[in-house]
Amino acid sequence: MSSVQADPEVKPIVTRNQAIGWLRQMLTIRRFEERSAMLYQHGKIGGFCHLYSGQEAVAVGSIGVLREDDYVITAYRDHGHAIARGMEPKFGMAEMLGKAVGCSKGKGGSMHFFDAEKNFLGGHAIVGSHVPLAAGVAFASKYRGGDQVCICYFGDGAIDQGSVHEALNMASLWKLPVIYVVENNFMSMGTQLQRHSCLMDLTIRLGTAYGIPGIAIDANDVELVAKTVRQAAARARAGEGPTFIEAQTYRFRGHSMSDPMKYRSKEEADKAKEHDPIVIYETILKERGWIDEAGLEEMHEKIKVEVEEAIDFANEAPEPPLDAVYEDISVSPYIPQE
Amino acid sequence: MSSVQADPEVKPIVTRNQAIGWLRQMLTIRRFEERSAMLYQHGKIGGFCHLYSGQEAVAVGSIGVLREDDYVITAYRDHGHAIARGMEPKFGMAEMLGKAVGCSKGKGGSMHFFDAEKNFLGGHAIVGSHVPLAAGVAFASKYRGGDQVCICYFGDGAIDQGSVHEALNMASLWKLPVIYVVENNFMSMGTQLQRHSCLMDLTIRLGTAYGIPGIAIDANDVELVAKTVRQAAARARAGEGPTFIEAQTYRFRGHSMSDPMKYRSKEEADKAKEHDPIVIYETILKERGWIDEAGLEEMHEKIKVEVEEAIDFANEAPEPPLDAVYEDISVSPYIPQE
Amino acid sequence: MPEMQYREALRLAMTEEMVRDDRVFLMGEEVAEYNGAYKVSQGMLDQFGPRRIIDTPISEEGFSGIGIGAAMVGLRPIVEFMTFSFSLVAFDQITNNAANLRYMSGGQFSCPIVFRGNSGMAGCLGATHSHRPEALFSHVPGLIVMMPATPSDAKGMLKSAIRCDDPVVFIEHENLLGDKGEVSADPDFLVPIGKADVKRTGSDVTLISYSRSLITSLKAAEVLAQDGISAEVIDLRTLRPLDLDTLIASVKKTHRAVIIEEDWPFCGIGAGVSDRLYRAVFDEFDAPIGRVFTKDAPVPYNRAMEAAMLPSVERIVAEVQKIVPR
Amino acid sequence: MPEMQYREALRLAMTEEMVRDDRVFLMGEEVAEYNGAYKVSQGMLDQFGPRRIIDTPISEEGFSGIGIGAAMVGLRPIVEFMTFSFSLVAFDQITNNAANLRYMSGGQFSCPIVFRGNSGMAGCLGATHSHRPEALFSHVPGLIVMMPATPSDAKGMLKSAIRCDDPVVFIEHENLLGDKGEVSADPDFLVPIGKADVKRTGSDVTLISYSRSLITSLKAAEVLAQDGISAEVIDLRTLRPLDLDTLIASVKKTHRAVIIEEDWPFCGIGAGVSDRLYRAVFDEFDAPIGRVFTKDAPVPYNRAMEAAMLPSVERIVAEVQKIVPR
Ligand SMILES: Cc1ncc(C[n+]2csc(CCOP(=O)(O)OP(=O)(O)O)c2C)c(N)n1
Ligand SMILES: Cc1ncc(C[n+]2csc(CCOP(=O)(O)OP(=O)(O)O)c2C)c(N)n1
Ligand SMILES: [Mg+2]
Ligand SMILES: [Mg+2]
Repeated sequence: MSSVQADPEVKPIVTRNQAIGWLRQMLTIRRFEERSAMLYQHGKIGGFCHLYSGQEAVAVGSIGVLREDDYVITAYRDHGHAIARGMEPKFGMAEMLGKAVGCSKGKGGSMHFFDAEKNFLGGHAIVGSHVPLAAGVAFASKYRGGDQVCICYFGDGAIDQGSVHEALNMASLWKLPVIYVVENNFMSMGTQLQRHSCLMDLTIRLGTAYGIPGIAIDANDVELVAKTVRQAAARARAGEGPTFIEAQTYRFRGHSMSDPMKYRSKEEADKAKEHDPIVIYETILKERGWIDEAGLEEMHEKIKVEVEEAIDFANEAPEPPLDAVYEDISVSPYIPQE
Repeated sequence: MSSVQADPEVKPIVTRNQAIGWLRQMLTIRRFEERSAMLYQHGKIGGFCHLYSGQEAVAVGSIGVLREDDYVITAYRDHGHAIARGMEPKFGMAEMLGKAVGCSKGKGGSMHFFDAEKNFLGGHAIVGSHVPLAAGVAFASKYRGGDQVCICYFGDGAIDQGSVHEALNMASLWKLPVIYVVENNFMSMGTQLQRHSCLMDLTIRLGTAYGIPGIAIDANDVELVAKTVRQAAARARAGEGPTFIEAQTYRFRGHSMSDPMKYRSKEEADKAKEHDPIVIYETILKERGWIDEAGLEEMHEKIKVEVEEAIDFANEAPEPPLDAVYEDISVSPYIPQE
Repeated sequence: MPEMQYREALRLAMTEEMVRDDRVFLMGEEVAEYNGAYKVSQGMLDQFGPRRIIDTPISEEGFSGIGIGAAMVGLRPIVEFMTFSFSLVAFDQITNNAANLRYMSGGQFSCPIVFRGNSGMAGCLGATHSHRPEALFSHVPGLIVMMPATPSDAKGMLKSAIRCDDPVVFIEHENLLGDKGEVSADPDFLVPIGKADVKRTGSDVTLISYSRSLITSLKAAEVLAQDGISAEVIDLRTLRPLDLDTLIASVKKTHRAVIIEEDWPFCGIGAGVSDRLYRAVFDEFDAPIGRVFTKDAPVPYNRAMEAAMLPSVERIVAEVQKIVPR
Repeated sequence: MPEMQYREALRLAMTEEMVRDDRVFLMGEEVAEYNGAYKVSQGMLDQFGPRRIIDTPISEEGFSGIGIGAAMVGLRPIVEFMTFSFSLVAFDQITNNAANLRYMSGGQFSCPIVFRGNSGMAGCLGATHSHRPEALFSHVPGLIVMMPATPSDAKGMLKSAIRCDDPVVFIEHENLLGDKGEVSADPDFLVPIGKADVKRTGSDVTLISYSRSLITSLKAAEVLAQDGISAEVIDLRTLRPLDLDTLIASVKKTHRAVIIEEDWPFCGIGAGVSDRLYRAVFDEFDAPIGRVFTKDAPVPYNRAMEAAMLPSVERIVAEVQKIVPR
C-alpha cells in the first residue's frame, strides 16, 4: 500500500489485559459478521448489510484509547464500531433481525445502529452525511467547555461528497475536537480509489488542504491505530483542533452482501488475507507471550458461544408491534398527517 | 496582499490595439456599474445588485485571451464578465430594468445575465452551484473531441460550498478543459477570508488538494491575468486538465447595493483605490506611449455616451407582456399545473 | 404591549430564549458581525458574544449538519438560512438527518433544532432566490413546519419552536420583516405549535392562509365585507402538523373555503390542506374549495410579472365570488 | 414482441437512444465497470466504451451539475442516481439549475437531461434509503416527472425522456426491476410524455395510481371484480404534467375515484391529483375521492412494519368499499 508513514518504532502501548481485550473485540466483530452473513443468506437479515471484516483493527484500536464519555459516529458499515464501543452483540443482532429489543428498536437495521448509553451516535447511511454531524458533536463539547472528543469514521468514497469538505473547513477554522478517520480500503463500492479520487494520498485532500495534521497509517496494526488516535485525542483535548487519519485497510468481503465482487481477483483477496489484522495481532501477542494457543482457542470458543447466544436472543425476541410505526418519531406527541 | 507569486518579468503580451480594447472594456464596466448603482438607488433596478467595481481586470484580462468559441460562466456578480465577453451594455441594462429585450428577457435580472451567442452561460446566484456546470461544459467539449475550454469564476466565499469540491475532484480526475478562477476579494459578503476559510492560501485548498496547478496572482494587473489564463488555456487545450487561479483583487463597493459596509474603514477603502486596476493600466499604457491624456479623455467620453445610450435604450424598451410568465419554461409546450 | 417589527419580535424571541437557556445558540451566515443580512440578529453578538452567535462560511449543508450533531448531544441550535432558498443545498441534512434521527435510533436521540430564515417572492430576486419550500418540508414526517404572519406570532411561535424538542423548519417572510404590531413583553408568552388562529371571524366563507398571504387575505376580507360577504380568515401558523380541528369548525359554519398561498399549486400546501378537508368533512362543502396560489412557473425577475404571479386581493375576491352565492 | 424484464427494457431504451444519437451518454455511480448497482446498465460499458458510460465518484450534486452543464451546450446526459434517495444531496442542482436555466436565460439555453434511478420502499432499507421524492420534484415548474410501472412503459417512456429537450426526473422502482412483460422491439416505439394509460377499463370506480402501486391496484381490481365492483385502473405514468383529461374522462364515467400511491400523504401526489380533480369536475363526484398511501411516518427497517405502511390490496379494496354503494 502506498505512502504509509508507519512509525518504525512501535512499542506496545497497552497492557496485557487491554491487548487481550482488543483481540477479543476484533474476534467478536469477525464472528458476529460471519454469522450475520449466513443469516443474511437465509433471508433473516434484510436490506443492505455491509460487513467490516478485515477492517476490525481500525475501530478497535481507535475506540480502545478513547474515554467512555467521548463520542463515536460512523457510516453504514457500523457493526464493528458499535461492538468496539461496547454494544453487546445481542442488541446488534436483534436489530439486524428487526426486533423491538434491537439497538434501534428494529427501526434502523444494519446500517443504522445507535447506542445512546455508550455515546455511539450511529450508523449513517447517506454517504458523508454524518461528517458534519461529528463536527457538531465536537462543537457541543467545546461549547460546554468540556474536553470530550468525537471520533468520526468514513470511507475513501465519502471524501468525494461535498459536505465532508464543508465540515472539515469549519472543524479546522473553529478548532473543533474531532478526529476524522478515513478507513481507506481503496474501494468505493466497486470503484477503485484511483478511479474516484484525483489524488491517491488522502492526507493531502483532507489534511493539508484544511491546515490540519494528516497522517497515513497501516491500519492492520491495531496498536499503531491506537497510538495515532491517542495523539489526535490529546491534541483535540488540548484545544488544538481536528486531526485527519488515513487508516489504510482492506475490505475482505464485497461492498455489501449483494456484491459478487467480480472486480477482484481471487489472488488479490488471498494476498490481503495474509495481512489479516487479527492474525497479525494474534501472532504478536503470542510472540509477546501474552497469550498461547490454548488461550486463543478458548477465546475463539467463548466468542462463538457468545455470538450464538446473541443469535438465539435475537431469534427469540418479539417483533415490534405494527403500530410502533408511529412511535419514536418525535419527542412531542406525534400527529400523523393522513 | 499575501502570498502573491507575481511573475517579476511581466512583459506586455498584447498589441496596442488589444491593450486599448481592454482598457476600454474595464472603463465600460466601471461606468456601466456606476450608473447601475444610481438606477438602483432610484428604484429602477430591483432585487439584488452586486457590483464588480475594482475587479474588472479579472474578467477583462482572462476573457481577453480566450477564443470566441470558448465558454464563460460566472456567479451573480456578472455584469463585468458579460461585458468583457462582448455583450452590448444596452442588453445588460435592459435586463436590469426587466425589459423584454434584456439579455435574459427580463426574467433573469442582474444576477442572471445570459448570452448564448457569445457562449456566455450566466449569471448564477446560488453560491458555488455553477462550478459543477463549468466542469460539465468542459466535459462536453472533451466528449465532442473539441478543444474549447470553459472558464469559470467564483468568489472566495464559494470555496466553502461542497459542490465546488465535488466538481474540482472530477475535473482533475477526468482532466477536463476547465479554468477555475477564484476572484479572491478577501470577503464573503461581510466575512473576511480568515473568518471563513481555514487556510489563507487558496491555491492549497483548490490546487494542491486536487493535484492541479494552483497559481496566485495580483489581479490588479490585467496583463498578468491574461498571461496566466493564456497558459491555463493552453494546458487545457492540450488535454492536461484544469488549472486553478487565485486572482487576488478588491471589491470597491459593498457586497450588494444594500450593504452599508460597516465592517470596512474608510482608510482601507481609500488605500485599495490606490491599486485601482483601471488607474494602474491607464498609467502603464501612458508610459508605453500607447495612449495620451487626450486619448484617454476621449475614451472616457465615448463610454459615457455609450452607457447613457444603453440606459435610454433600456428605459424606452417595452415591458414584457404579463403572460410571458409562462413562456421560456420548456422547449416542449408548457402546461401549467394549476 | 409594546409595538415592534416582525424582525424585532423574532430577535426578542431568540434573545429571551438564549437568556433563559444557555444551550440555545444562533449560527448562520452573517448573523454575528454583520448583525444579520436582514438585521434579525442585530445586536445579538454584542449581547451574547461569539461563543453563542456564530458566523459561518457559506456551507449550508455543513452547518446544518453541525447543528444537528450539536442537537443530538444536548444543545439547542438555531440555524439561520440567509434565505430559505439556500436550504435547498442542505435538503438532505434536513429531510434525512434531522427528520429521521429519532426514529432510526429507536427514540434514543432527539434533535431539538430550529432551522429559520425568510423565504418568499420578495421582489425581483429571480427564480433561484424566491423559493417557498414549505410544501417540500411539510411532506416529510419528522419535521415541524411553522410560518408566522404577524409580529406577535413571530415571537410566540419562534419561542415555542426553540423550546420544542423536535426539529422545526421555521419560515419567515422577507416582506413581513418590517411589519409592525403589538407583541407581548412576557418572556413566557408562547404560541403553541400546531394551533391555527382565527384572525377574523365570519360566516359566509373561510379564507385559509399563512405567512404573507394571510395579510393579503385579511385585506380581501375587508373588500368582501364591503360587498356584503362575511369572510372568516384563518392563519394556519403551523403547516405541519396541521390544525385540522380549527379548519373543520370554521367550515362547518361557512360551508365554503378558499385557500390562499404564495406556494406553487401542484402538490403544495393548498392541495395538501384541501385534500385533508375533503376527506374530513366532504359533505360540509356547498361548493368546491377555492384556491389562490402563485402561478405555476419559475419566478421571473421583472417586477410586474412577479407581482402578477402572486395571490392578490383581486384574485382572492374573484375566487370567493365564484363560490359564494350573491 | 419479445418478453423482457423492466430493467432490460430500461437498458434497451438507453442503448437504442445511444446508438441513434451520439450526444446521449450515461453517467453515475457504478454504471460502467460494475455494470450498474441494479444491473440496469449491464453490458453497456462493453458496448459503448468509457467515453459514453462513465463511472463517477460519490458526488451526486457535482455530477448532476456536470450533466446540466453538458446539457446546456448540446449533449443529452442520462444521470443515474444509484437510488433516488441520493438525489436529495443533489436537490439544489435539480430544482434550481435544471428547472430554471431555460427560464432565467429567457429561453436561450435548454437543459435536455434525464435524471433516472429507482426509488421506493424496497425492503428493509430504512428511512434514509426509502425515499419516494416524486411529490418534491412534481411541485417544481420546469421539471417533468415520469414513473413507469411496466416493462413496456419503462422502455417507451425512457426513450421519450431521452429525446425530450427538457429536464426529466425519471423514477423507476427497485421492486419492479425484475418484472417481466412484452416490450416492443421497434426502436421508434415511444410512450408520449404527459399521457396517462387506462390499464384496465371499468365503470364503478376509477383507481388512479403509478409505479409499483399500479401493480397493487390492478390486483385490487381483480379482487373487486370478484366482488362485483368494476374498477377502471389508470396509470398516471407522467406525474408532471398530469394528464388531467384522461382522469376526467374516467371520472365522468365512474363518478368515484381512489388514488393509490407509495408516497406520503401530506402535500403528496395523491393530494395534488385530488385537488386538481375536484377543481376540474367537483360535481361529477358522487363520493369523496378515496386515498391509499404510505403511512405518515419515516420508513422503518422491520419488514412487517414496512409492509404494513404500504398500500396493499386489502387497503385499496377497503377504501373502494367505503365509497362504492353495494
Ligand atoms: C449520497 C450517497 N450516495 C450513494 C450511496 C450508495 N453507496 C453506499 S456505500 C457506497 C460506497 C462508499 O464507499 P466508501 O466511502 O469507500 O466506504 P466503504 O464502503 O468502503 O466502507 C455507495 C456508493 C449512498 N449511500 N449515499
Ligand atoms: C448557497 C448560497 N448561500 C448563500 C447565498 C447568499 N450569498 C450571496 S453572495 C454571498 C457571498 C459570496 O462571497 P464570495 O463567494 O466571496 O463572492 P463575492 O461576493 O465576493 O464576489 C452570499 C453569502 C447564496 N446566494 N447562495
Ligand atoms: Mg472504501
Ligand atoms: Mg469574495
